[in-house]
Amino acid sequence: MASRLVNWFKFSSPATFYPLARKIAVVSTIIAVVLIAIGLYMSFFVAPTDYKQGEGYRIIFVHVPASWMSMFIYVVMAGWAALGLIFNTRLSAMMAQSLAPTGAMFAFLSLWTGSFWGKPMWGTWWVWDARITSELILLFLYLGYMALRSAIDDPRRGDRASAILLLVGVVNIPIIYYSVQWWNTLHQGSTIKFNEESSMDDTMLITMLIMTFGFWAYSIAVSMVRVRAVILERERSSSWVREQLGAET
Amino acid sequence: MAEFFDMGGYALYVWGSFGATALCMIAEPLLLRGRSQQIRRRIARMVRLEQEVKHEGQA
Amino acid sequence: MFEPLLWIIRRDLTIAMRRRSDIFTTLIFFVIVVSLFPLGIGPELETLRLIAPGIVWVGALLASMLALEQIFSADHRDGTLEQMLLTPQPVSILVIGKVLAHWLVTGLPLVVMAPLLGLQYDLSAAGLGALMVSLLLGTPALSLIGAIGAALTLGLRSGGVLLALLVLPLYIPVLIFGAGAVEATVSGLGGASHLSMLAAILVASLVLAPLATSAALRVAED
Amino acid sequence: MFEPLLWIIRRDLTIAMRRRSDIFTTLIFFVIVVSLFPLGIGPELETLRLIAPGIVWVGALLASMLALEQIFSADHRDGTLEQMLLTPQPVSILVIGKVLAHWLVTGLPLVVMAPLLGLQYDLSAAGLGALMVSLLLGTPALSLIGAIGAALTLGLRSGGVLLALLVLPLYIPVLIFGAGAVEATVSGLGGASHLSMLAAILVASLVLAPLATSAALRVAED
Amino acid sequence: MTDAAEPALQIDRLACVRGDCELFRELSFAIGDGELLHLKGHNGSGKTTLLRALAGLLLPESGEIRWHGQNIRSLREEYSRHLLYLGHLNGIKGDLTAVENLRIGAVLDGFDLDDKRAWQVLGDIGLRGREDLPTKHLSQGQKRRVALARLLVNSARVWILDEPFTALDVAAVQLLQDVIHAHVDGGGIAIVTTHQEVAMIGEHTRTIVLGAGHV
Amino acid sequence: MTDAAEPALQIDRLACVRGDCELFRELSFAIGDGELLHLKGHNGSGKTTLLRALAGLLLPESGEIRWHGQNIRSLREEYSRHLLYLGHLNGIKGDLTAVENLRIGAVLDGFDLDDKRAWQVLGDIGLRGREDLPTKHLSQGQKRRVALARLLVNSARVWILDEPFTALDVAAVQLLQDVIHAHVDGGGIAIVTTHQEVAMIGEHTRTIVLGAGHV
Ligand code: HEM
Ligand SMILES: Nc1ncnc2c1ncn2[C@@H]1O[C@H](COP(=O)(O)OP(=O)(O)OP(=O)(O)O)[C@@H](O)[C@H]1O
Ligand SMILES: Nc1ncnc2c1ncn2[C@@H]1O[C@H](COP(=O)(O)OP(=O)(O)OP(=O)(O)O)[C@@H](O)[C@H]1O
Ligand SMILES: [Mg+2]
Ligand SMILES: [Mg+2]
Repeated sequence: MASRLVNWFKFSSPATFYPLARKIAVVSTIIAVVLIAIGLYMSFFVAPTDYKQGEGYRIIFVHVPASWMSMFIYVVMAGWAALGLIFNTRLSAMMAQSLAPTGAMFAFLSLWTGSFWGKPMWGTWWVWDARITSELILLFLYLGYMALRSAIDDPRRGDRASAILLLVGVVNIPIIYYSVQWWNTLHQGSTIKFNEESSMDDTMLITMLIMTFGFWAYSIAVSMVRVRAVILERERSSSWVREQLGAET
Repeated sequence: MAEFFDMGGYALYVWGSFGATALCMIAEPLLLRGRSQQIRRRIARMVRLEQEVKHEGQA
Repeated sequence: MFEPLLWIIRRDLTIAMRRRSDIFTTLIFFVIVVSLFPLGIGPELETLRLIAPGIVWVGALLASMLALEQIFSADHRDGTLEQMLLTPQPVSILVIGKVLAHWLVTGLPLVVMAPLLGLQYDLSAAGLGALMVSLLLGTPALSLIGAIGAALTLGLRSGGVLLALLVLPLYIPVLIFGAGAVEATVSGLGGASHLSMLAAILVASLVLAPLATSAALRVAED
Repeated sequence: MFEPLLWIIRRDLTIAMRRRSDIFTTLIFFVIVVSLFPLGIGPELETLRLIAPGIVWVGALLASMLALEQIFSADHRDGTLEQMLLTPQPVSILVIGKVLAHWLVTGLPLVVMAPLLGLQYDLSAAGLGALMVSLLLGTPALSLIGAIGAALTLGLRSGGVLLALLVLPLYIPVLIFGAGAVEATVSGLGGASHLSMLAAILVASLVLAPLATSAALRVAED
Repeated sequence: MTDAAEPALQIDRLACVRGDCELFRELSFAIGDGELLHLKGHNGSGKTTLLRALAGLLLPESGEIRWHGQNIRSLREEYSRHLLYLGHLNGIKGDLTAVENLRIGAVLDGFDLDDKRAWQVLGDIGLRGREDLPTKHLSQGQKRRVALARLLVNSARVWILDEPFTALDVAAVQLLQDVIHAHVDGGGIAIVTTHQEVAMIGEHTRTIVLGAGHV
Repeated sequence: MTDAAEPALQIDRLACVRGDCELFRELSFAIGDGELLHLKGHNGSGKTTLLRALAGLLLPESGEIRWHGQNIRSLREEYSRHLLYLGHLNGIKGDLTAVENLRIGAVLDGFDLDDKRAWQVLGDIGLRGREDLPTKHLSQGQKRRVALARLLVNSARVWILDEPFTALDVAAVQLLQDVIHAHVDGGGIAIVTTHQEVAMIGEHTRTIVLGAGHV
């Protein structure tokens, strides 16, 4: 037990994690490319045309994975933040930091693709629907996290301050979600609702899952590359970085 | 082919969505690569400068 | 435990009394912002009545947020904050005291002033009552939540806007239930359920926010 | 006379590019504030369409005001402001340069972003166009007027709220004509007269505000 | 509590980083009851940083600080109870009077101080006649005295004083020295930095020099 | 312009007040071309205040400052053209590189400075290799050098230098002294304060002591 703990803490050192991150990045890039290629093929050529929405529904194959990823990444970041605060490991904060831009990007993509779906389906680019509004707020939370990070010059202070923000945010997400839902249902009798009962075709579901896993692998790959950059920048005065760069150039 | 790209009249919406997603997911790694190269260059330069200073000090 | 709390409140109220202008600035900001909207939207009373709860609530929210920028900064600058972190009192108690004093000075005047502004928007008497009660429950929650943001941005360069960015998304549930209570009352549905949600949020933030704030203060004094 | 102007603009833009997050903070604040109102008011598109011009304009006004807090403060702190007062260039020219750069960094993004927010409120295409044009004319005027307030409150303790108090009353004409232009366009009356008033205000503040600002800066550096 | 032979405050392989630069590392020492530690070092060598770490205000990069064998991070308020820290900032409110400042400080430190005693202590420290002016109207040295008045009413075991002699005139410097020595002779611990040439040498004075590469 | 016999800069019964306290009054003196004025006085005696008044940044309580017979308040930019002021603050932007800082300063001061010359001057002043780092990454003394580089490219007649030697090491202090003396020998005017023991004594050095109650 004790030895396993020690083992884990070994990888929490940036110096040992740096080369490992590269390996993970390579493997997950390959997985991401393969899965997304399969997913794209299936979403255009295998999945059948929807009898109600025609071809327009194919947006779902990017919309839903992007939505899921955006929410999932925030929770993962909060997990890293909690680890960092409890064990005072630098690497956790770096991991959270390098996931943030990707998470924000997926939140944005969810809104973007949703709008491009809403226009043909509902005739408007935007409605103040509960789910959409809470996704927008999630995007704001990401942006707030990134802004706070970049406003603090001392990286260690930045780590801890932004970890607190993440944890506060993650406590708030369910509250926000339910409040928005309630706000909406009380006001609105007749606006369009997602048609949740529409039984989803199996191929559609599988395609969506493949795309989701593809996005997942993509996120891991990108965050690993980014964490390497962050490690380099933050550890620039340590001897191992200098040796590393001396060896590379 | 044209029919495929027409997407049953939903071309703008479908390609707008997939296009934006593709754009973001291609741009992000590229930007990231630029940034990490920049960081590498800067650190390498810092190291070089420090060594110069050291040499000057010895000379 | 209660004595330090009372002393902190007393201390901050004394200081506020000795520099009264700070109190009025927040109140006047609130009045100006709320009065700006009829200028932007036009004077039709039906429209105004429709949007009054939202506007007054957003105005109160912005005013309370801007005032929060100052809650810890003076203490940070003159070193009393670091002394507070070093007392044997739990820091959350001190935070609660400071937030409460701050609310009495900047939040309570908003609550008292709001009905007057509601009149400008032709709200009914029931609506005005609901507005006051919802603000009375909501603004302390805003202060508590905002204190987290104020502590996180303590001493940073782009303080004001950054604070807004961090805090406004977290304010949203309060806004929804607060404005919702007034609207429900005006439309005859009764705002009780909204108000009880507001009360729940207040209690939750009274428990959780001081913890987060004191953690953030420790980081800021690092 | 033009060379120093261009260099000041270039300088401030370079600095802004090197700390990009500051730009986004203002923009995001704008987006958040404008998105708050539907949460307070309710999601019915008909109501929202009605109040959209006012809301977007008040949002732009608040964002621009908060951003202005920073326009001179960094230069004040590192001593470059006093150096500028000591150059043989007329100070108003330097002020114009700084305000212009500040507007390019914080105002122009608002103009570009506004149509997207207008879409959230379901504004018509003509309304979106009028919104952009009115903001394009109005936000530089806001920046010029706000710079006076920023210079007056430079280095003061309760800067943020005080600045708001000084500046908001002066912003009112801009708000009225700006939001009015959009409304008139949406209701089919045509916003040309409003827009020409906005242009007049812009020209007047371009002439007068830099003078007032430079006088205020001299006082601040005293 | 624990073994009496063990020194009260133990610093174990401490390292602190500010911005990019590592100020010190592998710093270990211990201070027992009745000892005075004089911390020296050039500007920017990390004295303030070390003192703030010892007070628990600053999280060190690595290493531990132990009070009677327990890490101060886990003790928290339990440790603060025994501590009096006086930093570069005076920690007094300019809008409150000297008496109000002193009394509020006392309440927060967990003991009671009546008005009479507060007036008396402030008189002793040379502020007679200025006890109930808002402290923002006092001169630099008088403000420092208000802050130092805490030393006379507090019963904390560990005093951490960062440049306590700044802005003080000769008489006040002498007074403060006496107070510190009395505290140490009474079994207290004092950790002090100063750039001034002040006789900090007593029976139990130890000196640590930072930034010179050794302890 | 005016009578050549008249000293270039005349200070006539100047009085300055900061907050509640009058720093000096009825201060009169004059400085002619080729003179170096060394301003002395204890902390808070009003040296910085006087220099800022001479630079036209601060409006004196009463009295006049005349440049070739005309009040500097009415000359304004016309006077600034002949002036170079370096205060406690460096007046450089941390986000710009040393070269950018120097060139922008030059443009605003009304003359052109090409890239090559800027690099050369910065090299001369001891910043070789750091010319295009954002200055926020420089050390305190290096930042001061960037600010001082202005002295080497500027053609202003009057130099007002408030504690120019702070944060400089021995070599830089020597260099700066030489630059100041060369300026004065070339017919310029220099007004300098410093607490450091620096040989400011040249042929045409005069000393004024503030706060001692006399000039
Ligand atoms: C502006 C427009 C839209 C936005 C911002 C948006 C946003 C979102 C978000 C945030 C989710 C994830 C929610 C969750 O998984 O619980 C989601 C899921 C989904 N969206 Fe959208 N959406 C938009 C339009 C649409 C439209 C027009 C449709 C269909 C007609 C649609 C169908 C779906 C479906 C089926 C899911 C998956 C739901 C689930 O599995 O729980 N969305 N959308
Ligand atoms: N908040 C901070 N962020 C980054 N660097 C800092 C910070 N505070 C201090 N430093 C740096 O840490 C170093 C040590 O500072 P510290 O205040 O501990 O020095 P000191 O020994 O107390 O000096 P002095 O004798 O001048 O008080 C300095 O080089 C300083 O520039
Ligand atoms: N903005 C201000 N408001 C009020 N008082 C001020 C202000 N600036 C300076 N003072 C006071 O004016 C006096 C003179 O200050 P000044 O900066 O001119 O002194 P100095 O001679 O330059 O001192 P030093 O040698 O420390 O630089 C000081 O007592 C100071 O407290
Ligand atoms: Mg120190
Ligand atoms: Mg001075």
